[in-house]
Amino acid sequence: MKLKILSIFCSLLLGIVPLAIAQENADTASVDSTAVASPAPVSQLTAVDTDNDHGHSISLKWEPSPDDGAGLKSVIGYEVYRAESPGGPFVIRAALPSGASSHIDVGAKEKESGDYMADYTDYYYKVRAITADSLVYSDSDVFGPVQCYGQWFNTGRIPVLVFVIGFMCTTILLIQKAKSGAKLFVRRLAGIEAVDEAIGRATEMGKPILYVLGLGTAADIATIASYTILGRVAKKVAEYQTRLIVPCYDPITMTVAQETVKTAYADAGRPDDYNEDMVYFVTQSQFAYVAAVNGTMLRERPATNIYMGLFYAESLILAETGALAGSIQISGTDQIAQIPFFIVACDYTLIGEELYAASAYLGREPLLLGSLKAQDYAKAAFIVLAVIGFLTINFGIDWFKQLFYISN
Amino acid sequence: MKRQIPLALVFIFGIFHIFQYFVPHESSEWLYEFFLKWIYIIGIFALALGIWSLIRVSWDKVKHRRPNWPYALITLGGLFAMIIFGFDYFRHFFTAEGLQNYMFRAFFDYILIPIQSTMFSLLAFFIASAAYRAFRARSLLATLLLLSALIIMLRFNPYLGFFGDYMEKTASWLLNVPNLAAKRAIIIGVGLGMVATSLKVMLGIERQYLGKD
Amino acid sequence: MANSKRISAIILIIVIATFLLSWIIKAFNLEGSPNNTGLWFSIRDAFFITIAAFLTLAIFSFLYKDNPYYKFAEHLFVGISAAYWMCVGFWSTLIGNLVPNISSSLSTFFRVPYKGLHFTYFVPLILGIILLMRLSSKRGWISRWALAWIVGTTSGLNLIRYLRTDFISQVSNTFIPLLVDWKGVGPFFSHFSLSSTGQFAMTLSNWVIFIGVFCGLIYFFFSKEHKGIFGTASRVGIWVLMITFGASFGYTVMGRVSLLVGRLTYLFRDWLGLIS
Amino acid sequence: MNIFDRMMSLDRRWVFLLLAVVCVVTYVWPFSIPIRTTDEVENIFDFIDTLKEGDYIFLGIDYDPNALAELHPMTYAIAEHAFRKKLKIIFATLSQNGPGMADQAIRDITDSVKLDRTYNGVFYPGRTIVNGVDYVFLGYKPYFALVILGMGQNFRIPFPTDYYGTPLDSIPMMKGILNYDQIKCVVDITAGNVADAWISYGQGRYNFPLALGLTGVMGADYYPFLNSRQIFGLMGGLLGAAQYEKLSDNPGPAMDGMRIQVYAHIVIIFFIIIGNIGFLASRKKRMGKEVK
Repeated sequence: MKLKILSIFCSLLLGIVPLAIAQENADTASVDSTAVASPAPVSQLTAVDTDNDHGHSISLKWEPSPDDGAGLKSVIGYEVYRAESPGGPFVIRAALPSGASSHIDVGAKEKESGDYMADYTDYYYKVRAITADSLVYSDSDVFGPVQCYGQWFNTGRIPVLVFVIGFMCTTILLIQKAKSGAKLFVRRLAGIEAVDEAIGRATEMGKPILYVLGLGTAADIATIASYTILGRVAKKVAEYQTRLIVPCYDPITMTVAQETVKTAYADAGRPDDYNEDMVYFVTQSQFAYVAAVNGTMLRERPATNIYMGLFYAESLILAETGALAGSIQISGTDQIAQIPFFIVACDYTLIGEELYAASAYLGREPLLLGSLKAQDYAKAAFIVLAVIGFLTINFGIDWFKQLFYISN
Repeated sequence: MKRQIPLALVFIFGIFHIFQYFVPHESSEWLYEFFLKWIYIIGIFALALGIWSLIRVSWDKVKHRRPNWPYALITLGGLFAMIIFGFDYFRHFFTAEGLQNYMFRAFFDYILIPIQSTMFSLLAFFIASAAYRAFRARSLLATLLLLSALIIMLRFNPYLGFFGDYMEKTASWLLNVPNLAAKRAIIIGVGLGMVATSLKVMLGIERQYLGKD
Repeated sequence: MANSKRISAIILIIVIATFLLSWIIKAFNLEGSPNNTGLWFSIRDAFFITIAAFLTLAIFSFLYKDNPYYKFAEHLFVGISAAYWMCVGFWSTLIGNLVPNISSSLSTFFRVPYKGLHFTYFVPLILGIILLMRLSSKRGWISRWALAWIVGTTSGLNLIRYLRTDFISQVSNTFIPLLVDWKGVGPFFSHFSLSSTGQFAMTLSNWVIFIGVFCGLIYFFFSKEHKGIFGTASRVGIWVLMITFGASFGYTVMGRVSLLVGRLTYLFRDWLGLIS
Repeated sequence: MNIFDRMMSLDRRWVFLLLAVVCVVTYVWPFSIPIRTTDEVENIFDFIDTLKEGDYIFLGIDYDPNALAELHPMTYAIAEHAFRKKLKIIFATLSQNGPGMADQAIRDITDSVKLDRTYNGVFYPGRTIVNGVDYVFLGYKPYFALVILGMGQNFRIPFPTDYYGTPLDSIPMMKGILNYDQIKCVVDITAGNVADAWISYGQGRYNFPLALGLTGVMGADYYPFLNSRQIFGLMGGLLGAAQYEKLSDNPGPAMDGMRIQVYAHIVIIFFIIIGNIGFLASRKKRMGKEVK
């Protein structure tokens, strides 16, 4: 405490002296604008370990110099210095514009790095108020020692945890409910209903069905949702004994798709009709893949093209070529930028979330329907929260919005 | 055994990554980074599977003299030429090594890049034909689609006189306001769909991708 | 039939002749250019520039119809791009990332700095080999372990990521004032104007955003029949979606035309040299 | 098949053909199209046009090669206009990958000013632009907020020397030029958040006239600053650049780009209209038949 008072006193003293000198020299300063009097230093510098991180970082706070934006108006910025002992040597860590009153000093966590900042080690800090003249500045008192270390729980992410647990519990509860026989309604999805019809049409015409999984890898959820639809399509195709073509962009996606189609053929009771070459790899280059699929569409003339998964700019090239080939086209993607092109060029399009609902709609299993219901509850929760949110905002209450604040 | 172990693995790794998110400590970060690095390494082995599939399908076409089989030879030729150039590490057929090989670079610059950007530029034509074909005032929804596209496309047209000014203002309002609303609604829906699907995968409800038996 | 074959043969000869001529002219042109480094180089560079032009036109010919030139370009593209990614993956990931951590002799062989033996790197190696077991019909099922690992990891990561960015963050983003204070000029009614960037328009816009998000979300309700008020809201939702889709379609046209201009520049400037 | 049916089901290759022809023609044939100019761009042009010979302006080339296609035309148009008016320009870049590109752009501009030209009916004889006399290029320094603040005190603080290593004190045109006080205006052309720093740290603190050149996507976000008079002008994307080229009667890449864009858009709109006329007419006919 004594130390603190002393330091405030010192800083005040340090602040007043240059101020007085500056007042005297005010006239000369205006003549030669490069000569600036020493500004008052920053005060109340504190440093603590940065919360909710992996360590190797310290947060600093201070009161800006009285000459920053007021007084002499000579401070153009601050420099943060760090040392491993109170006497130095001090190393510059950051340069900040005027008005700054805090800084997070982040070091590297790799020992080999030149910027390495060790956990559980004493550090000392000072902040320098700088002026336009690099020789005129003033330092704050040294603060320290302070140590950094990693945390085991990120309290800033509690809102996420609440939502994760909430969503999981709702889903599991609803699945239980669905299992126990409660009837769950699902609204019609025109795009999915068209699939069965399209397969029938392909059979009548004796033409194949082209299923495009898009550019997703096995790591993309849209692709995983697409597998379910592929499984369903493949099963129907096997029953009708139509031909299925699945060109793949990603090799892992290809292996998974092979597994899916093989299973579907086995389910349909025709495991021998399955052929490894139905699902094949093309190339991992976006437009080469498109060129090849375009070629396939014009040469094989599939009766139906189904695009489900992740698509980028190629969506329109594929869909327009497919329309040219005269195929019925059904598409679904969660890529917002591509939905308009599918809507325009395809006969049926699953918009965004409808792609995810499709698997539940197809399966009609209680397990899947239960989770679909949970999604709806979450949307309802969103609407309720948004209404409360804007009521509070319009009445000037801020704490409700703060509840949703997630730090990094 | 064939099915239970993979499902258990999916669950364990899924839960691990959820917990990892809440633990900022270094040890958890270390594991997380390793998992991400591993995926790339496994991806390379998968790519070998992919290339194998490509070779097999192309070779099949040639062997059985399927329609367009000579073109499959071009694919195989390009593939092997590029692999030879790309792996030219010890022999120095040309001026540099590995990915720096002159022919490898030249194939990239003068074959891959031009075809790629031309394929991409086909979009200019397809966007026109799609607009012609689909923008018809068939129904209320189609008309809305048509009108808003027209307003946006006319936003900088210089031949509209004072009318153009209104077009521009309406266009920027459309892009900033209803656009934001619709995108947010889609994003929330997609986000929930992804979360729910991830959960189903972890719980083993959605397991089409693992196959059967 | 024989006739059409003859026509395609004639076209082929014309195409070959044209591009041969272009190669020769280009080579002479490059010969005269200031940064020319010798006859062999100008012949070689002219060859590649001509090939690129040929492939560009071959892809464009697809717009007329599927034809042998497009098929040629397409198949070449597939083969070369597949090999390209494989070579890049081999050198950067396998040699650049895996080898330096598992074997010193292999590191010397491939001339990469050895980083010491890290047993953790054997895990992806083993999983990768497990994945290759697919090629065996008997042991194929083992490859699912590797798949399970990938799918499990990504589903865990995605669950958190999308819940946070696509849901929780969007909740608080939707908390917008429905009576806008405009840039410090005071509360709503003190500065009422109809200007497009003014307070009134801003307030109206906020209402549109709010109602748009609402109705859009209601459209995505699956477990409730869209009837009555609910149906009306869902219909408004799909209107807003359609307006947006039209707008993004129209907005994208400009960028796509720019791509075409890029290719025209290649053909007219870099290849034909018609425009400087 | 009557004309309306035909309008409705044209072979798409006609669409492709017309679009290709229009794009090639507008690309090769440099005719000029009318461009509607807006107040935001006119303000910038008028401001620079009314400056006196020997006045100083500051031009920030704060973008990197990624945004070159959209933003380079603005830099070219403004710099050439200023050089023709015999203004002196201080160039600087606050983008890490900017210096090489900016240096090249300055060379291109000084080359084109060597030619005789007539703009808006006024003849401008070609003249040689001399580095250090007509312009100075300060180069790049990191921490853009600090650089902007530092220049408010003295250009020599962040930039003791110019890009080529010459001390500012020994550059003729920098004699007596200390900070923004001696500069008539700052024009910042950027694709990033440097614009915010110019507004808050530069204009906010030192109160000089500031104009912005931004990418098309960013444009809309900065209109509020026009309303609050923090910036006196704003150019957005290719369209903004084309307006400036038109005002300075100096057609360049932006006008070329806009010419192609405008006509390509017109072709697409034309086909949409054709399709709809055909569709509506044939629907009317069909409905008429049903009634009978």
